[in-house]
Amino acid sequence: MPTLDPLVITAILIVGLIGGVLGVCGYLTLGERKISAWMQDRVGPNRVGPGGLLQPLADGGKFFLKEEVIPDHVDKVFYLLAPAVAVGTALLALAVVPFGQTTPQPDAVVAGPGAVATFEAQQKAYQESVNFAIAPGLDIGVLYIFALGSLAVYGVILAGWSANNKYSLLGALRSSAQIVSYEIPLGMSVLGVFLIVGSLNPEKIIAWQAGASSGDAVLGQLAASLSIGNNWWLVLFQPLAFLLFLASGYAESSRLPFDLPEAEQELVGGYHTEYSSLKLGLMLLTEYVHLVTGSFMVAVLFLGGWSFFGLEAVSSNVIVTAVLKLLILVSKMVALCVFAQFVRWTIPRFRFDQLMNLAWKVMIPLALLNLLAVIFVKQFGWSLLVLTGVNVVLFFGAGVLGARTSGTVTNPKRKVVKLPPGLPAGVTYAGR
Amino acid sequence: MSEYAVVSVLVLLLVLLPLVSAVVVPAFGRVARRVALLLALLHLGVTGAVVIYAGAWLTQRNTDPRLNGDIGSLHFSPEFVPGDSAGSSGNGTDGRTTWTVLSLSGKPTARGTTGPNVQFYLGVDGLNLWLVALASVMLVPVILVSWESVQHRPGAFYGWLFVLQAGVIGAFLSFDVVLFYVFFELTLIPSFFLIGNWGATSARRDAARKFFLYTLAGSLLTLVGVIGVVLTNPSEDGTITFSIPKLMANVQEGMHAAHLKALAGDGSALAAKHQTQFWLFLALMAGFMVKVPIWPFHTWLPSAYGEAPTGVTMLLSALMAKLGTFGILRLVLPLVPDAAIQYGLPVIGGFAAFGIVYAALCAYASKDMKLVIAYSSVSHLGFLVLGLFAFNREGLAGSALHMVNHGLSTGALFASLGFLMDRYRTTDIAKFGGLMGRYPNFAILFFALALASVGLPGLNNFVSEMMMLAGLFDARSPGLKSLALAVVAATGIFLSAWYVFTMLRAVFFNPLKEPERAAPEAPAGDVSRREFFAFGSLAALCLVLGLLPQPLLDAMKQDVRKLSIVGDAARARVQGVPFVYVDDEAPAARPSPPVERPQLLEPILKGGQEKGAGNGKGAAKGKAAGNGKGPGAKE
Amino acid sequence: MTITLWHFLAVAAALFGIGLVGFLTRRNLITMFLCAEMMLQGVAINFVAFARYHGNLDGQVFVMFILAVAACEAGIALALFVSLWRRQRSLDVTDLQDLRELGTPLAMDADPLVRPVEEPDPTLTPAGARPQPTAEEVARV
Amino acid sequence: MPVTPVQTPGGIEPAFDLVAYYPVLIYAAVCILFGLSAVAATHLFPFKPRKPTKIKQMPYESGMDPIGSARMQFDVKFYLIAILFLVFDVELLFLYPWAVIAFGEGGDQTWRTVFGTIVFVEIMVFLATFVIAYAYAWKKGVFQWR
Amino acid sequence: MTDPLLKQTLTGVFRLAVPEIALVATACAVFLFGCLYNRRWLWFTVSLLGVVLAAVLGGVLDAPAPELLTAAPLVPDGTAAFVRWMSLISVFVLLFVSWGEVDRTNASEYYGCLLVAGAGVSLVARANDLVTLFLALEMLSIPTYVLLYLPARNKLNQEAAAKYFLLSVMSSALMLFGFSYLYGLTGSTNLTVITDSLTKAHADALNPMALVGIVLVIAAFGFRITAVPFHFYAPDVYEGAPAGVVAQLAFFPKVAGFVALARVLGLLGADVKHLPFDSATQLPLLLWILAALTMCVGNALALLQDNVRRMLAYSSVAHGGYMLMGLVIASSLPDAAGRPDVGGIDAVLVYLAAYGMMTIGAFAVILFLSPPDRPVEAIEDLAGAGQAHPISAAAMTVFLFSLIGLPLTAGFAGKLLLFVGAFSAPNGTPVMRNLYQVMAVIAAINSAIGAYYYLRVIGVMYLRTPLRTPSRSRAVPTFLASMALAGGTLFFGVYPEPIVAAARKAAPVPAAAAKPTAERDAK
Repeated sequence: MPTLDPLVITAILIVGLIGGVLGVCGYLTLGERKISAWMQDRVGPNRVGPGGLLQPLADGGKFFLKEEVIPDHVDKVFYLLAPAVAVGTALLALAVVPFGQTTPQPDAVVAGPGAVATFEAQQKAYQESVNFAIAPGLDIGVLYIFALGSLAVYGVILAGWSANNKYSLLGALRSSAQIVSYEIPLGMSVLGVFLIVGSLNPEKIIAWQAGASSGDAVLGQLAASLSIGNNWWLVLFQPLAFLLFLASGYAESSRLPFDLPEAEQELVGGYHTEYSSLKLGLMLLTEYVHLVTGSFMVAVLFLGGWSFFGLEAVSSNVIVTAVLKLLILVSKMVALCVFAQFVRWTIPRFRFDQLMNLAWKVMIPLALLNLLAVIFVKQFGWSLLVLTGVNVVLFFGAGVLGARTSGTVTNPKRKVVKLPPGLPAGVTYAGR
Repeated sequence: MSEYAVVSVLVLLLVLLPLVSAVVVPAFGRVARRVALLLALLHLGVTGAVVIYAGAWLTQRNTDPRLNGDIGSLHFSPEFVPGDSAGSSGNGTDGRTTWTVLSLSGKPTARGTTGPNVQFYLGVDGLNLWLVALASVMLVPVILVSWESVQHRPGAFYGWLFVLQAGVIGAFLSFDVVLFYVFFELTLIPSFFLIGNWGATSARRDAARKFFLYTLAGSLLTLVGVIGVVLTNPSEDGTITFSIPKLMANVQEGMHAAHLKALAGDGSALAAKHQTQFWLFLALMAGFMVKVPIWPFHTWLPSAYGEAPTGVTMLLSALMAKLGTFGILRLVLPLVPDAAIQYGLPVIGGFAAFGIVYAALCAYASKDMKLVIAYSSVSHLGFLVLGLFAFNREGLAGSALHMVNHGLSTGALFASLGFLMDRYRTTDIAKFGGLMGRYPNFAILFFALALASVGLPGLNNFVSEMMMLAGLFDARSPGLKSLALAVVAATGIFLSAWYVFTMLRAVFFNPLKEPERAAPEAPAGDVSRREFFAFGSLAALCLVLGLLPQPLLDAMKQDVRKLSIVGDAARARVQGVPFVYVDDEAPAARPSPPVERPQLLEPILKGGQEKGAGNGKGAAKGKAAGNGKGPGAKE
Repeated sequence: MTITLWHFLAVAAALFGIGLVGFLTRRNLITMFLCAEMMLQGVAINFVAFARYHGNLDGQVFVMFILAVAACEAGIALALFVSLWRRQRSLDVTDLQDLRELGTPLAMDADPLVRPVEEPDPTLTPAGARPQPTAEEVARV
Repeated sequence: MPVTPVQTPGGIEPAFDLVAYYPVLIYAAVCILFGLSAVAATHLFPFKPRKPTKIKQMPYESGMDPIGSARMQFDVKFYLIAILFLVFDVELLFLYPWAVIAFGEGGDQTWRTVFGTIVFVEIMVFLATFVIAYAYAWKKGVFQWR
Repeated sequence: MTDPLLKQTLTGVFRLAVPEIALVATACAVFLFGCLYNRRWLWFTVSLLGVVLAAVLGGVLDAPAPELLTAAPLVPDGTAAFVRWMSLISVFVLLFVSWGEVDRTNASEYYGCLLVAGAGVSLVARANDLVTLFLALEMLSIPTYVLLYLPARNKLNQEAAAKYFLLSVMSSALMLFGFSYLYGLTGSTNLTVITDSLTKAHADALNPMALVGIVLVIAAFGFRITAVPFHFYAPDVYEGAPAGVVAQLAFFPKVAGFVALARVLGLLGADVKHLPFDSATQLPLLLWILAALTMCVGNALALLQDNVRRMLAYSSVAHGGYMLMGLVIASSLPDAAGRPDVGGIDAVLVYLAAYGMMTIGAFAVILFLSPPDRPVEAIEDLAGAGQAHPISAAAMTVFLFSLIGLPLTAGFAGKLLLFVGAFSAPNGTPVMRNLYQVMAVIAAINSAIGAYYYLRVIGVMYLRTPLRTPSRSRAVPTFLASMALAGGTLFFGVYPEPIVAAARKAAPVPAAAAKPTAERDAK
């Protein structure tokens, strides 16, 4: 492989990534509309291009060419800055996300005879490998993503505040409260993964799932008897964490059923009520970028990254392998995005108190219990399969407990009071 | 338990009894004054016992070969030290107490050595014995004088009086520098409340505060000085000590060593020590000068004396002022002797001499009898300070005696003013006249006391003033300076006669003139029995001490002698000449003891032929107590 | 350009200095608090740089604790400022002058802050009527 | 990229250098530029209609007259969330380094054998305090939404 | 890395902090269950039991000293033990004192915060590591912020809380910046290592970084001990904050500040080590100036006050100055010739104990005499207290006399030790020696100045008639606490030996080169 200047490689990766992500996002909008239409037994966009395939381009153009209204009452600097901040931070989070083949940086070499030679060999091998991430080898990879995910609040808050509109403000407040609340289950649920793998580096996490799981006798036996190779995606051991992470991810990117900040029906768009033209486009784009990032992270952390039951290793050709890995990972990502559309049309939007209760009263305790389980398993050297059982028990236990204490949606245990007449018939409110 | 041990317990009681009384008395409400009187008499009885036994013991000590010629033996030797287990065997030589209040060293100190411990170290020696007696004696007339005049919360009043007495007696008895300071400061609190709460006019609060702050400011500097003395005079092994006798010995030894070096040609150590002593002298004197008070620091006095109720004024003048002079005697002279020689007469003496004349003139100009007596007190105290800083045998003995005498006469004068206060609520000279005919008995008593204060021969002040004058004229401190001071002091006596007689004339001899009665129920007649006891007994004491001072002088002889030798040595050091022991106690009369320490110049011989003086003195004391309730005979 | 320890120290000192100056000069409580936090960040940079320089983790550990404590302080600050705002509708430190030395006059600004003028709320055109464009708008269209 | 190795008690590891972060910096510059330039471009693009009217520039509140300023008072709960987030997020901050170090395969294994139990107990205590704080907040009614 | 010493050190550390852990655990329990039951007496009792438990644990558990001092984050030296007892006792007393102003809605938080703050003080004295020190200080500060506005009833309370909070945060930042330079110079956060290596490595060439660092640290601790250029918040905060909290605020930060300063400067322990200062002049001189300024300014400004609490605030500033004398003495000890009898630190400890008794007591009396509707603010509000509340007034008098430093009160014992220390602080250069003596004289004059304003309060209490009808306060525990403190003040005034012996045991005078003194040479 020709050795390229690292800067050139970086430049290529950046251009490729931004272009790719923007493209994917564009077509995600189309996909969303198509899926929505399919679910509602409609046709969906079908005028621009064959089957509406050029619709995203048309949308982009329109965003650009529409009248730009900057209302009088806004805080101009922040109003203009907000979309830039939002989209900038959203994109920035992608810096460490692997979107294809990666090779983890080797561990420190244990001191001993020949250590220096081993070290040099490892370093050489590592430097020759190509990583499909803008900044590979960052030890704090996942932490970086979380950090930038938190920064996303700034875009929302700035937009909501500077718009000087009550809907915007409410949207921004809700949004920040929501993002901030779900940040905690997000971070806690994924702690189990780090404990199992022992690294925050996404490349190492993928590598662990693609072939490691060493040191676990039960798993080794199981893998041998099933002859599936050491291909243990973390979702197998952390199904509950996977669910929590996924849900938190949706909340972070304000996807339905967590889209209270926008809630078109109540807040007419929430924090971007007052935006128009491309600034609105950027705001919308931001959410899709978040979705993409989130999906990538789920794929990397729980679904084995670029590994797919050995499929990535069918060819010994370097380039073919790389392309395969890229395709596998991207298709996992796309699949997750599509899954998000299904979720959108399956689960109705939460009320705000339900939303917050879900985060603080359900997800955090569950994540904590899961974390405890992982700690005990690792501390006492039990098999990771124990975790699967624990997760399942926790999940159903929580469900049963929740049903017993507060009832189900159709059969709530809380007292439901009828408000005095004057309201539309049949409208009921949950009493406090 | 030997008699000695019993007396040492009594010495402890001397301090504790007033403290207990202070707690007990307020609880009695309206009958508090009777209880207070009883307790004061009880204390007087204890004091009488101590004084009789200790006086005899101390007089006995004069025959005891105590000074061995070692300059390090020039230190006070307290007797009857409470807590001194060695003393229970009866000899009580070292007088080392075992009651440590505050230890500054982690190392345990062997018995008999003085580690850096602050100790509860009380004791009796010739210098404080008579002052303690004075303090005990004075309280009875104070209570009697306040009998009618203090109607507002008398229990608390008497309680504070007892605290004040405890403080004063404690300071007199202390042989630990910090303990001395503690008692010294303790007197401030009762004085503050006594003046501030029971004072005459609405200016009492300011007077109380002024008094408190002045004396506190001074005495804090004294504390600094005390600590400086302690720390600059460690013993041979480097440990510091707070015990006055030990400290005194350390000072003498250290100074003597430096002196020998200076005589050998290396004067740097001595110069350094002199410089240190100068600062320490200033610091120490700061508190005492305020307390005495000496001229520029006397400004708190008129308001405090003027505002305080009569009884408290008595205590302030008779006892509190003595704390200052006693402090000079106990701390300044022995601990910074060279500075006392160098700066005592020229500087402090100068102030004092100026103060004598100044206060006399103030007294002359005062319109109020209370202030006349107050200023006369300042004037006499200046004399006392001069006598102290003469720093020779006559001066010291005279001063030590004068403390008692001045206390008696001034206290009695203030007490007799209480007579007028009870009746008229004023002591303004201009409002009185011709009282001779109105109150003849009172007039006689007052005359006697006034004359005693002036120093009429045959009355107590004469003796001590003459001795002090003799000290000032002494050949060992030659020069125009002390002569001039002596002349000024003599002038002071003359002036005192002048203003006292002026006052007497105005009050007693002109046509009868008296102000409004204070209250309809105020006593109208001549001296009542209570009042007669109050200042009649004091007048009697004045007379007795004027006629028979020798027992007092005998008891303090040994200590005065030590102190005067300290002074001689210091004088020699300042003048840069070798120190030669001048023993004027008939050296030829007794054989020389063997010379134990060849580096010292002369062995010292003891005098003290007077024996058996204790009996007469005891009798005098018993009479002085005025109640005849003598303690169990100790002899 | 190699980045040495001194570059980090300079940045840290600058942050610290800016924070200090800001703390001393600003009047808004929140700004002041944020300036104090900025000082803490300067300290954190110092620690991290030194940790790298010495090759041990002590400094990094210290930074974690600094962050934790800073978070606690921020929590308390937020609570305090909210309650302050509720009581006196202002976060201006110059309003906090009730406690001062006896007889000291209130510290006043030479040119006091101009409070923004409340503009009257705009109103929509009544339903049914056509909005009347202003002359300016007519000219523009 | 030549990387000088560092000898640590655990073995040899590559020296830290900022080079690994250069791509992030470049990328950050690109992202920020992207955002800013997009806003600037749409703002400055000349060929688009610009017809501001007074009503168009009012706050949009679903066709109603806006009442009062948007700088209004809002529920203190939002502050509480902010405070809680601070505390809990910092809690996570402490857990992350531990999670990486505690059971990872790299690094100094002897240290782990010696201090593993202590660390386990410590993290349990840490989580216990976390739970206490969580329970406190819950009992204080912080998680009650209206 | 399997050094057994290291293992012993790191595992043994927990035992060193068992009482503090007990305190914090109690606090956690109180916090947690406090939201379930709002019972003042219940949480009061539980907190008392917690303190007692901590005391028992501290007395019973014999924690081995760490083998490897250069790695130990905590050290169990004498000073630490002394301060631990001091903080436990003062928490115990403060629980009683604060009864008067805690209401049932926030009782558990109040008591919990108090316990945590006490644990913080205790840990400050124990800290042997910059991290631990910082955390312990924050453990003290953060509950204090909460306490300051927890019972906040009015605008002044809030203002006081805001002022204290902001300045405290800033001082923390200053301190941390200093710490970061100390760490940078030595590569360790361990105080033993820092003091050691700075002394040895940089003895000849003074690194300006160390200078900057230590000056910042001294400035930051100056905030806590209200040393003079950093004292300005004290009067405002003391005036505005609730009295019970002020009692804590006047004492805990001072203890923490002094002990921490001594620890960072390496003045604790039997062999004194130093930061790279010329200990003959520089460091003592710096502290000297600080001490003198603090005393003089504190006293001078206290004279002008009409508000009791402001007056006490300035008095606490002045007392900080007196205590700084102790540090001056201690910092000059490495050059000591011979072995002085007072080491400075022991004097500071004694003074701190005495100061704690008298200042907490004074605020307890003020709190007891302040019903919620008519708090005692101006000095005149105390007029006639001698008749209206004879016992409380007597206690207040004891405290004020002790603050003056009159004999037979604990304040005197403290001052005496400081004076003795100032005179015995030996130094090679005569200039410094004279300066020490000048310092003692300044302190003496300042005490006299201080007497003026304390006496004013006593005068108002006893020599004036009451301006208002006596109020009936029902805060019996507060009253009991003030009685106990007055008793303690008197007892330790009459017989200070126990506390002095304890302090000396806690901070033994460092052994210096036993040079014979000049006086001995002369002989």
